[in-house]
Amino acid sequence: MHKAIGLAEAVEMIPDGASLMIGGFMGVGSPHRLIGELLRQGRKDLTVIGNDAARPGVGIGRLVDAKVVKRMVASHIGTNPEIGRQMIAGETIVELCPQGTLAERIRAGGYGLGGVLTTTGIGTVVAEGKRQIEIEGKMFLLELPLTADFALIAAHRADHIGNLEYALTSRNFNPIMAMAAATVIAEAAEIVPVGVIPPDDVVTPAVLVDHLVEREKLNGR
Amino acid sequence: MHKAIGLAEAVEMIPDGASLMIGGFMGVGSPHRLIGELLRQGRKDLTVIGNDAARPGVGIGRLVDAKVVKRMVASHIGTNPEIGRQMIAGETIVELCPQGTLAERIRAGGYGLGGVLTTTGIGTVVAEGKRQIEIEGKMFLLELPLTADFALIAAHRADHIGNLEYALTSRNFNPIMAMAAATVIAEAAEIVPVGVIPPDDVVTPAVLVDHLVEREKLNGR
Amino acid sequence: MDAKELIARRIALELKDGDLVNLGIGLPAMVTHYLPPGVDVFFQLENGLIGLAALPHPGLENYFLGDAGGALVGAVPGACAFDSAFSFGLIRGGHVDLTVLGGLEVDERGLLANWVVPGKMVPGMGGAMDLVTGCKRVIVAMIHTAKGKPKILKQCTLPLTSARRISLIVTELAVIEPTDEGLAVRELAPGVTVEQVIAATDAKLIIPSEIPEMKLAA
Amino acid sequence: MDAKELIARRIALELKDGDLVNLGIGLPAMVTHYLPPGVDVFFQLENGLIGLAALPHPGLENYFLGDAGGALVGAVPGACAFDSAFSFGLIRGGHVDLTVLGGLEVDERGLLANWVVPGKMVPGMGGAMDLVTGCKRVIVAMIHTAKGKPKILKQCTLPLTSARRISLIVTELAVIEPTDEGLAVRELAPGVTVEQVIAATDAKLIIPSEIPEMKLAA
Repeated sequence: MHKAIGLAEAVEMIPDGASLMIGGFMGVGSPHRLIGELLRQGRKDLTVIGNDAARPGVGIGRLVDAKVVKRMVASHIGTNPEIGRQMIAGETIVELCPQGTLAERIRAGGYGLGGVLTTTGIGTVVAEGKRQIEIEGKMFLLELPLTADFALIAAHRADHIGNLEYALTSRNFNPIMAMAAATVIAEAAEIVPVGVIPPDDVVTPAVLVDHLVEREKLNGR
Repeated sequence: MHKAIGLAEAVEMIPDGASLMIGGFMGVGSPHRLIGELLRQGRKDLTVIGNDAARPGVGIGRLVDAKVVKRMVASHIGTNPEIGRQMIAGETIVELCPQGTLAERIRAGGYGLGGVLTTTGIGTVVAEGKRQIEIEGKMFLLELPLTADFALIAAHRADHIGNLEYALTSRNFNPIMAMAAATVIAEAAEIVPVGVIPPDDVVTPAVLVDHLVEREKLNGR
Repeated sequence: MDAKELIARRIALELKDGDLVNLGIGLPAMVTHYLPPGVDVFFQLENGLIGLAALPHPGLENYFLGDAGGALVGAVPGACAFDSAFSFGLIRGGHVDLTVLGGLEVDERGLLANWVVPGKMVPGMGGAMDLVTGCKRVIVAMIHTAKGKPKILKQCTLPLTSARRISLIVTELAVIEPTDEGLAVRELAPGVTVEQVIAATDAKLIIPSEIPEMKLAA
Repeated sequence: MDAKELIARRIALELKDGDLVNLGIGLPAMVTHYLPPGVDVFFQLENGLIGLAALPHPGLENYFLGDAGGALVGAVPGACAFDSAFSFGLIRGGHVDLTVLGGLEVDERGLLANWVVPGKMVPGMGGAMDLVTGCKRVIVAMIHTAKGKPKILKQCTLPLTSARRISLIVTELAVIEPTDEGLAVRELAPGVTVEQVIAATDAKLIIPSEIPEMKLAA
């Protein structure tokens, strides 16, 4: 059960053209080291599933700056003018999805469910081309599950076997993405021995984490 | 935001014939004081939604012993011969539901979803009379959301405004039930001031808890 | 008092003790400044928190605690953190008592458009569609007109945010309630006449014989 | 060695280091006693835990920590607790590598019946339908016959647990793998002949020309 992996080695597993779920909300709770290493290694043509495109220079926005996002599924891109420009210029494809629907689609992908039945989006452009199903006299939109090749997630603390704990609003999409990707790579602000994180505080169990990125060197140690 | 309520007063809100979601799994994590008070007040004709009927004398099993469960939705009743007897005698109606489906149906009820699309139960008696929906070439069973008049839930710790924290396997159905009932009544093994439970440890936020049962008197204090 | 402050002060009166409230960014967020005394509400951040608070002091930020706009914020004692699926379970399951959002257009049916201007501004709906579809009450806080043009129209020209009718429109001129019969003028801002409201509106308005003056939080 | 111990020792060899494993109550739970050295697995309790452990000493029970049968149990360092929806997300989402369950009947298609005997025993399916439908691998651990009657049949007579084919049957006589072509005998228990297996089985069996002896964990 040896999961520790160097940052470079972790990102080397990800090929050009891969689909990535990337945790975080406007950069809060995003895997900043993994994003930086994707850029350093020059990975390109990526499909990114994430809540937003953050801002230029921040989180997923750094991938946008480098023009390596071929396709993005997100709920919001308005804070990043560069992805708006790329979209209008036809350089990037953006699929917009209501935030709650995005969360449930990712969860459905990880939970083995066939889809999400929601009223959000009915009567709007979001419903165009999608099936609607009447249940007990009420119409629901059928939204399909999302999965990805990799989930790149960020935790506040990890233990040595890969149990993850999150802090405050940095939890956001990370735990559901950890269920929905073929390979899950996690980075953590702090790494502690097994048993330090109590069972009730573990949000993502170690069994879901395929690779845990080695800690960053600090002050030469 | 005064939520504290006496045990008797809490149960007086529940009429005969009410539908109750009751947390717990084989009695672990069940609201034992609320169940005892339902019995003391002689409430009857109840619809109970819960994972199991526990054992005679334990948890939901005590309601079964007293013959006050008119209808039960559960995943398992085999450990309680008395409910089996009542079912065969036609005194109680039992609707059996796969455990994962039961959890998702309760969650769907609380999350405003139209239903659950699952492969569990397809090709079995569970699928009889239910709609099946083909999604991308695969068949899924449509299972309907569950809601109730009341959720009776048990927490390990509550704070003064009703934030709830659970311990180990006593979490089970409690958090999802707290989303799915019109009125939520919680009891807790321990009650602490606001701020004692850190935000990341709160599993059920105070806004979902309508009434928090006063603590039990211990050693006359 | 400027127009936005007036709107925020009026909406503050709609918050009830114990409510779970989700405020949009900008004008809606100003409502927090005018909460009446004795009214304790929980503010939700859809990115995963109940219990938003302002930072007491710059320099005390925590990089794991941001609002939906990405600004670093504070939290009250008794706050609760959760993931995005749970956050929208609260919203879509009807557990949020009130949301206050900005608006680009509202029409006679009480339908809101506030997330996209095709060809110009494509920010994405974020949580807006979920909030308008799922919250118990939806209040639109907006300046009555944009560059002199009415924003309250017979029918929205922009893509809708939801097929669900909103609960109330509060502008610097009036409080307007969408009903089965149409848009009813419920209150007028101090010094504003009903004629002014009609002139600034492109939708048919229901005008009761007596319209009280807008109440405002201190 | 009794029949159940033999079955448990054989199944123990199917567990791989790092696996997430869910064991049914009774015979399947015996597998924990025979884990080969160097194989560290996580045991899931569907009632909400990864990291089940036996209690080190009676008197140390915690009333908030039980197994799916309601018995009070222990937990390993590094355990993780969660609610029922998450627990079955693990199961239905294919995150559980292996489940070992008891069986009442298995048929030529590899379909399992193990949750109800109409008119006699109506325990309910609990998590069985989810486990058989969702886990990566499903092993049925059972005594080959019941009161002398075969339990491996042409077609199940009892209500099915799932329409999904199980991965492996392990009995005290043989290891049998359901395949597209039918039930293939993969291993024979020590001292057991293929004729004995055929005689104790009501389903057609595929008999390879050479069948190795069943391997057993120490």
